[in-house]
Amino acid sequence: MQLKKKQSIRDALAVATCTLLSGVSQTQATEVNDDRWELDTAILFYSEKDRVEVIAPTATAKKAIGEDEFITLRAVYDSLTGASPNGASPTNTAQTFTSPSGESTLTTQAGETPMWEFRDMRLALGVDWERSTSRTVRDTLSADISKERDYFSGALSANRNWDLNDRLTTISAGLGVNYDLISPEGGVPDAGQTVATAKVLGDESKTGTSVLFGITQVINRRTLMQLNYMHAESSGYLNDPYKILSVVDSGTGATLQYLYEKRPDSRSSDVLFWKMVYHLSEDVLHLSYRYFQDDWGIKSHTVDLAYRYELGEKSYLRPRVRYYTQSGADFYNHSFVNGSVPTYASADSRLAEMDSVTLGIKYGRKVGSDSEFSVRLEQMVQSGKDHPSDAIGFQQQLDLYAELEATTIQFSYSTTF
Amino acid sequence: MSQVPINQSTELIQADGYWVGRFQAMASPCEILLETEDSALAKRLLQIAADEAWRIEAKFSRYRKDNIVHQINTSKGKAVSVDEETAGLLDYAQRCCELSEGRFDITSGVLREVWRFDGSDNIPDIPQVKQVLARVGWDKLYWQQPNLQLQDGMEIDLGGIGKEYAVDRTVLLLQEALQEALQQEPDTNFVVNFGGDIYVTGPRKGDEPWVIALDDPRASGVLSSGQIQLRRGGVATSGDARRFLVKDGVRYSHILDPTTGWPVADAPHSVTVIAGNCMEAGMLATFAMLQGKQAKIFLEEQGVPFWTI
Amino acid sequence: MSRWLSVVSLAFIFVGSTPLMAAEQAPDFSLPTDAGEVSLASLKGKVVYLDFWASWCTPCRKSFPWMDELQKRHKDKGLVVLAVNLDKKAEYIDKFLGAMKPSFTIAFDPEGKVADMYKLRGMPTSYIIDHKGHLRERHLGFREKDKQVLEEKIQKLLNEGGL
Amino acid sequence: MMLKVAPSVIFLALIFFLTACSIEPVKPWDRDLLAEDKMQLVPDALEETLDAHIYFSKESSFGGAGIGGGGCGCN
Repeated sequence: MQLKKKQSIRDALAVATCTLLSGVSQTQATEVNDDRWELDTAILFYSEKDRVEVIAPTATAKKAIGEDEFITLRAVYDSLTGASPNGASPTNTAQTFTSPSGESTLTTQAGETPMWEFRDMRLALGVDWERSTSRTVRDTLSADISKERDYFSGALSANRNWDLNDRLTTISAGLGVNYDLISPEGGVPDAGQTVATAKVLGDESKTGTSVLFGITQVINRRTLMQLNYMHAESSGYLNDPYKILSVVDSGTGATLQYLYEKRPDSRSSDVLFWKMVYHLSEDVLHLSYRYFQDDWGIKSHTVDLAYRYELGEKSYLRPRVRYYTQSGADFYNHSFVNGSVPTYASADSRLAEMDSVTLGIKYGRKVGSDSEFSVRLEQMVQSGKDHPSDAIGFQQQLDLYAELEATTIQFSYSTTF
Repeated sequence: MSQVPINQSTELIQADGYWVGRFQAMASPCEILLETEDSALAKRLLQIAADEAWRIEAKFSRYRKDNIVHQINTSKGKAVSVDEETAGLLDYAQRCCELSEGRFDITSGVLREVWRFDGSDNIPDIPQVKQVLARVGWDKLYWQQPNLQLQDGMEIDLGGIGKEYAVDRTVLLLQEALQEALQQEPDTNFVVNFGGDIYVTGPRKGDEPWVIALDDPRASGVLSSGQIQLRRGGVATSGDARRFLVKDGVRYSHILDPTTGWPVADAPHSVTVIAGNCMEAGMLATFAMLQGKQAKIFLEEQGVPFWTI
Repeated sequence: MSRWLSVVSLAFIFVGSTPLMAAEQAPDFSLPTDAGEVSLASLKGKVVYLDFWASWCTPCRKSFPWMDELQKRHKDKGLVVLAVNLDKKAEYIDKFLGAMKPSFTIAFDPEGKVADMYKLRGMPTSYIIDHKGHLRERHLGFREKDKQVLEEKIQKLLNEGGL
Repeated sequence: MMLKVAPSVIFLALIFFLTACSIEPVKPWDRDLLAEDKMQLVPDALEETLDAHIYFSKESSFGGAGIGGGGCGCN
């Protein structure tokens, strides 16, 4: 017993004695920690008009594993069926394609957007470990894997939040890495080569790194604001192995051959994200804006506005509107003129200049003391340049951007047990 | 604590304005002093006190073969699941071990295998002590409520806490019973004294202190004339002047330091402490003994009234 | 050989360092409770554990069972646990307390006037006030490991007040 | 490249710092509204994850709200 410690021994003994005599032991008292699971479950139905349908049941479970220490387990299962554009341009004649696996052929009628038909499923699992190392520092480590028949993705990330300024300001820093492996049935085609004769390579991979810095500030009693900056780098095989493009005649616009798309093997992106949450008398407004740009020439703006309207004590309605607009990638075109196909070329409509509008409504209701049920319905319309000025010959009469209309219905149930 | 069957009889006598109830438990004369006119109440409280003392003796004595301590001490390295009361005492013992930096340790009892304090000159040799010391130490056992797992050959002994615990527990039970009987906050104060471990709940009527003669047979006469005037609090004594060894003119006290396996040098013969309650007083007295020469300094720092012999 | 020291002379041996200056007087206040007004001045002679809480603050909620135990354990020794609620709407408090009947006193400060006086920097914050009405400890937050530390500090002040 | 970013950055920085000027220190006991679930930056993490997945597979932009999460073969 060192001299300095001695003074407190009497107090410590008195407390221990008191604890013993009151019949509540110390070890028992520490186990009072809430060890219940917080469970969030949902089933999502996503349906595109004439295209993909997805059913995705999902669950997240969170539990305290110590004081100020939590573990979260996440699982999503996707079941996808339907068709998606393969990148080839519509023409004035029927087109016939051999499916990527070489098993079947597909015929697209004149004027129609060529599609691959597919069926796939995906299982994604994730775990978060969240821990407060002090009253003002909170760390989160996450690991995620996702597996499809022809694709594997693994990701790790670490994030730290610091509360400053009597907890009115929080700054955060995060680092994430990911590794993806692409292994289509029959191998990855040699990018940029003629579809009919392209070499088939083995599996391909890509890696990515991203960093994020953020600041969250309490503006006043009713307003919270966040500003994030993210930088992401990815490199490796960044192509979609199933996307092809049409090489057309410079005079007539007739398709001469199909090439596999070829994107650069690196991509660098910067994102600015701003979000505000505002508390009206009861209702809450969420507004966010995101600016994105990368070295492929894509710039985009996203505005998301949601208003949670309280319907009394137990339920709410939340209408939402999201507007998204992007410029096309430098190497995108609906089709490419024979003899002047650039080194990098893609006709993937997701790299095209386009706008997207989502309108949605959500209804939520508390059930019992700690459960909530909600349902949301959203409609998304994506549209691009269907009659671009560089259309050649009969292309001018065709719809060169296939509009996308998608409906989402989601049922959610959250509870604690 | 005694191997002799417990003599379960009590006697109640009226003294100067209060009742004295007496019985025998934990190898000691036990008494309660109650300031009430009500003889039926006094009788009932005496029974409660005696029952509690006997219960605790039966449950935690290491000399019995039908209790939890025996079960633990004969577990041969297997985990034993213990009840809540035992768990509370084990937590307490753990905390005391921490606070004393390992000097108070309920597993130190096996050291008696080599140390016999019979006034003789039988000092064990160093290898003997080392051998036994391998089976001593709270850090060698596993304790996570409700499971206690000792290594084979280890033993626990709650004797260093038991009597004081019995006093404080009895006080609680008597207070409850009084509250029930009087249907209000009891203003009837009393004294529980189990063989010199004492708790006084409050002053006598007219704010008079209780006068307690410290009739301690262990204290070689010096304290027998001592009187304590106490209004509230716990008193406990640690030490026994008759248990020691002498060799080559060196007197070895019976207070063993479980971190070394050897007696604490220059420990007082006996330490008596007054504190908030009996367990506190008892533990402070024990800690002081374990400090050896530093006992007085330690107690002065703790800011408690004490005396040493 | 033996020594008999008085309680009074020993009381001065306690010079335990405390983060707050021992001479600082706790600001007095008077707040409503379910059983009438309570003022800090009226608690002189007691050790007061003054806690500021709100129903929406998670660590505050976690401290409730402990404060209940604390009050029960040290009531006889002169401890008063006074929990000042800072909710703006009474309905939340009722919802939170529900069937719970804490053994300590809950006072209401919906406008945070007393909280302001005590310059709270976070929730929960607790203060330990000695029997002379001096602020002796300030504690921010509530974690499991705080229980023992706080209780030992309280015990120390209870000891100062005499056995 | 920085020049190209400039208009948006300036716009955001303006919003942020203009509002930052009007920051009122909110006393600890006045943070009742901010403590509500619906006032969290991400009130429904599951919905956010599902949305991020959908838009990632249909658009060329990603990220911003946070770090982490796995990829998929959908883009």
